Amino acid sequence: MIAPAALLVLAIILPAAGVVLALAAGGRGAERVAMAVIAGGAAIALAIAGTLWSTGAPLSYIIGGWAPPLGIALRADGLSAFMLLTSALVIGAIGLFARATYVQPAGTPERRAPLVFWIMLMGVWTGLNAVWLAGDLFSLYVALELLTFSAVPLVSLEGKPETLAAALRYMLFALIGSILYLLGCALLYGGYGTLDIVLLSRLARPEPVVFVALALMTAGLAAKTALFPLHLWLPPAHAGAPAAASALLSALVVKGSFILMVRLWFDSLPGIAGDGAAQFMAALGSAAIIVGSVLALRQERLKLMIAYSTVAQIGYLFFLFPLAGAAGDWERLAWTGGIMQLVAHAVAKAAMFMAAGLIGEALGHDRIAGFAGLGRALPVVMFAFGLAGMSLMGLPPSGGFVAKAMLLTASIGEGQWWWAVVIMIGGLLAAGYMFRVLTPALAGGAAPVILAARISRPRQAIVLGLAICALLLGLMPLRPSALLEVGRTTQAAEVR
Amino acid sequence: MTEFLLAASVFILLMVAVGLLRVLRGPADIDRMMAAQLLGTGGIAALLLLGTATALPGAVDVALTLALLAAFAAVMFVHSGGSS
Amino acid sequence: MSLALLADAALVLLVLGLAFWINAASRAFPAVVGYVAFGLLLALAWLRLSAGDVAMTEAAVGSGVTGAVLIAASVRLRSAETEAPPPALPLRLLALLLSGLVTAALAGLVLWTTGPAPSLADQAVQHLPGLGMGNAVTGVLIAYRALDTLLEKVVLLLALMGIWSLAKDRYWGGIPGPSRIQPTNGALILLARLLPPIGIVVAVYILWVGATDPGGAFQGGAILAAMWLLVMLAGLRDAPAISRPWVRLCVTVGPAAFIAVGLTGFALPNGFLSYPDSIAKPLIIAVESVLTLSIAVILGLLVAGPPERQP
Amino acid sequence: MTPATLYGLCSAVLVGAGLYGALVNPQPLRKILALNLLGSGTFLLFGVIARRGAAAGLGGDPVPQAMVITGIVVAFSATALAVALLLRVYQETGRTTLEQPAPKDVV
Repeated sequence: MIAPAALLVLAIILPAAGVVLALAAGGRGAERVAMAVIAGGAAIALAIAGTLWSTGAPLSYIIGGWAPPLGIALRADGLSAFMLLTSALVIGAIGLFARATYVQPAGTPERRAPLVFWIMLMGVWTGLNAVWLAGDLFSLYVALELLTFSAVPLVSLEGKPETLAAALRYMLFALIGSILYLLGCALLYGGYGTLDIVLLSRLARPEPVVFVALALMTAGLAAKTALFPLHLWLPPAHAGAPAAASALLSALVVKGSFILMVRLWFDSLPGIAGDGAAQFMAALGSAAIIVGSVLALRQERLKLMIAYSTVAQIGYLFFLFPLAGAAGDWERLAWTGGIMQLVAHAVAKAAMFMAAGLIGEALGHDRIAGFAGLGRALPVVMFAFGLAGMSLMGLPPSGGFVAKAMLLTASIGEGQWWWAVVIMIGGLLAAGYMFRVLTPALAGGAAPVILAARISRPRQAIVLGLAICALLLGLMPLRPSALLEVGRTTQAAEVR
Repeated sequence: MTEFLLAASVFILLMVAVGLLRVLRGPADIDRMMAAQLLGTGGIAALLLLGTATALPGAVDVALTLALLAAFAAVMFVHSGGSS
Repeated sequence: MSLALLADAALVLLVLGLAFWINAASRAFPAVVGYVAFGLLLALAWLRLSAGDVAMTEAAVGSGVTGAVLIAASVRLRSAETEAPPPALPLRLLALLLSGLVTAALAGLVLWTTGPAPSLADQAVQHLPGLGMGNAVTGVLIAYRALDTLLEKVVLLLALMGIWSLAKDRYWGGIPGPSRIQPTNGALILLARLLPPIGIVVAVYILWVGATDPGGAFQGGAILAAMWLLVMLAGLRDAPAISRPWVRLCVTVGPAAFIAVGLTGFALPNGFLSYPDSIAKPLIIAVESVLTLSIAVILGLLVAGPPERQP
Repeated sequence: MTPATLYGLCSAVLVGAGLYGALVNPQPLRKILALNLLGSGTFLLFGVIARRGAAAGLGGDPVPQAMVITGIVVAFSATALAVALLLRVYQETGRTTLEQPAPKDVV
């Protein structure tokens, strides 16, 4: 019997060992290892979330018995549990979806794309789980780099010139981001002699060294999260990657750096940034929503449209900063709403990118102008696409609706009605770009659509299943989630 | 004795600075590379002097590493055919 | 001003002068040469900051192996180097303002915070005897913060995979480098025969003293990698095809051993990545030795680049 | 002025120079170089902090020093990957610069 806290180690080490094993095995072995890791990883995520749910207390594990500040602790709170479950669900779906693309036929020489894809999938997972669980800002830096190093090759997996350039631009952005983050780590260590999140939260005072560190780290993480106006790298990178990789990047990878920002603002340095800074972050988020949505409306290619929609949907997450900062009922609602937006977007966007991938495979192109009558030719895929779109628009019943409704209610409850206006405008714009795709596809064209390739039923089923998950998230009650509060209230009480 | 070693290291660093001008001015790439090598040698000398003067731990080992790796960079350059 | 401080000031001026040159040089190659020199002087600075382990890493990796990658790249790109227009003046001014602001903020913090900083040195030293170690930095890397070191090894593997992933499909499993190097340069061949035996001895020594003095797996591995690359560059040995089983074994054995030892810790009271007191030192040295091998092969292959021809 | 302060100022200027170069230089290879300067400045700041934390008979706090070693390794991997990407872009397009994204993609 493994102690529950040891599961935190396994959540990180299992995919890491998967990377090592897959490379050692090579060829067909890589996919087998990845499938085993997906099964094991899902079980670990469920076990951790289940433990938190039943005990209502956070978990922590001290590596090697070296307690912080000298050593490193792993910690799982409600947020970690949510993120572990989301990443297990999305990565599982992506893994099953990608089996058709990244096959290694028996008895043939090892192929490049499958080996790289499966290894990078596990690399992303290692990085993500490390971000969700690490309790130390420097370990989180290493986790961020794990994400970068596995995400960049996924962008350029197909080796086309434009995706190579997109990958390089992404890499350069990500590098500036991580160095700025590291610079902040140096300052914090210099100020307090520890980078442990809990210890820092007790020691940190509002003084110059903390302000500079927070500003540098936030700027660096914003570049990695593609927050407006640092979003320019995202659309070409996410649209150029193969469908399964786009799903992974848009659904999860950008969320890694965002959660790190949350850990920084809410857990490591609570109450340090003033209300002005929080309003500024949300203002950038608002700009991202408006600009991203308008640009999504103007795209002619489906994958670019979805990528710009990611820029917009990321914007909503930044409402967390002004709305969930303090302790109070509205703030707790905003906290659940913001994290739900993250989860709902991850699930819906993964489904949407995979649907777009199937559409592209079936048609041989992804130009929105050529979608007339697609609803009849690919009913399941278009249905899944529509369901995922509902979540992005925030229509009930969907995860996106629940999230946006909570954020909206909280912003009005806290007297910050201006964010409510932005949320509503964003919903309308999302409806605009979704219907631009759905209307011609459902209306039916003059001539029947000729499909270039057949799409297997299991792959359609995976996309539909994920889209239904995005819908089912909408069954969540419109109140603060108890699981999400695990470890949060106690910590806030400790600090205040 | 310490004072003398320190003075010597300052002197060598100044000489390195003069050599640096060659790195900056070229004109040919090979001039730059050779100047960088000279700089490597000077740097190792300064390191050993400083290390002895101020009893820095590991100075000799660092010098050893530098000597091996500086030679390697030069080889990389020669191999790259960059002698034009 | 004392003489030692004068030496420091001279060093700092040289470092900064080179940094500006690296930014300002009109072509890439001189900038890269400047960077190699910069790394070397930085190693000196690290030694002056009493960080021998870092100085060695900077010399081996920051200047040496990184320099090799950059020199090779700048030479390959030289023929196509064009004068790209810099961004518009307002953007340049904005960048200047931004970087000036960051510099001013950092400089202000450096000047205002005086006196001793909070430190973990006491705690780090206190537990060293239990590990059988004398070098606190090695203790941090391999014990106190071993998780970071372990994940960093995964980063290295992912970087290697990332570089390999840039191969064209038809060359997958093939040999890095555009063509086999012919052993024609006499001086180079001589050097490649003479230096590696010395280098290997030094690398093993650096690994061994890492337990008590500056040194360790990474520095030793970097030296080994440089020696291997030297043999390849002289044309004495070709780079290996990346599909070779021994290549896959060498790059994965270190991280795998580290993970395996970490997992056996679950059987001990302190759990994952803890070492039993009685055999801590031999166990750590064993892990470090295998890691050194993996690091050497990974670094060498990172410099060699993606496969560009069939095996 | 102590040596640590001197090197601290040096690191501040290095960070500024690296940041400026990374933002302004249009050539990716030069951006990579500038990022290495930025990284070196950051590492040096860790070194200065370590030096100020000298205690227990050590010349510096070993924890930030170890972090720098990890950082240097990661920075090297990043340089190698970015350079390999750049060389491949050059192979495919014959260009050593990143063209701006197509006009329709930007505001």
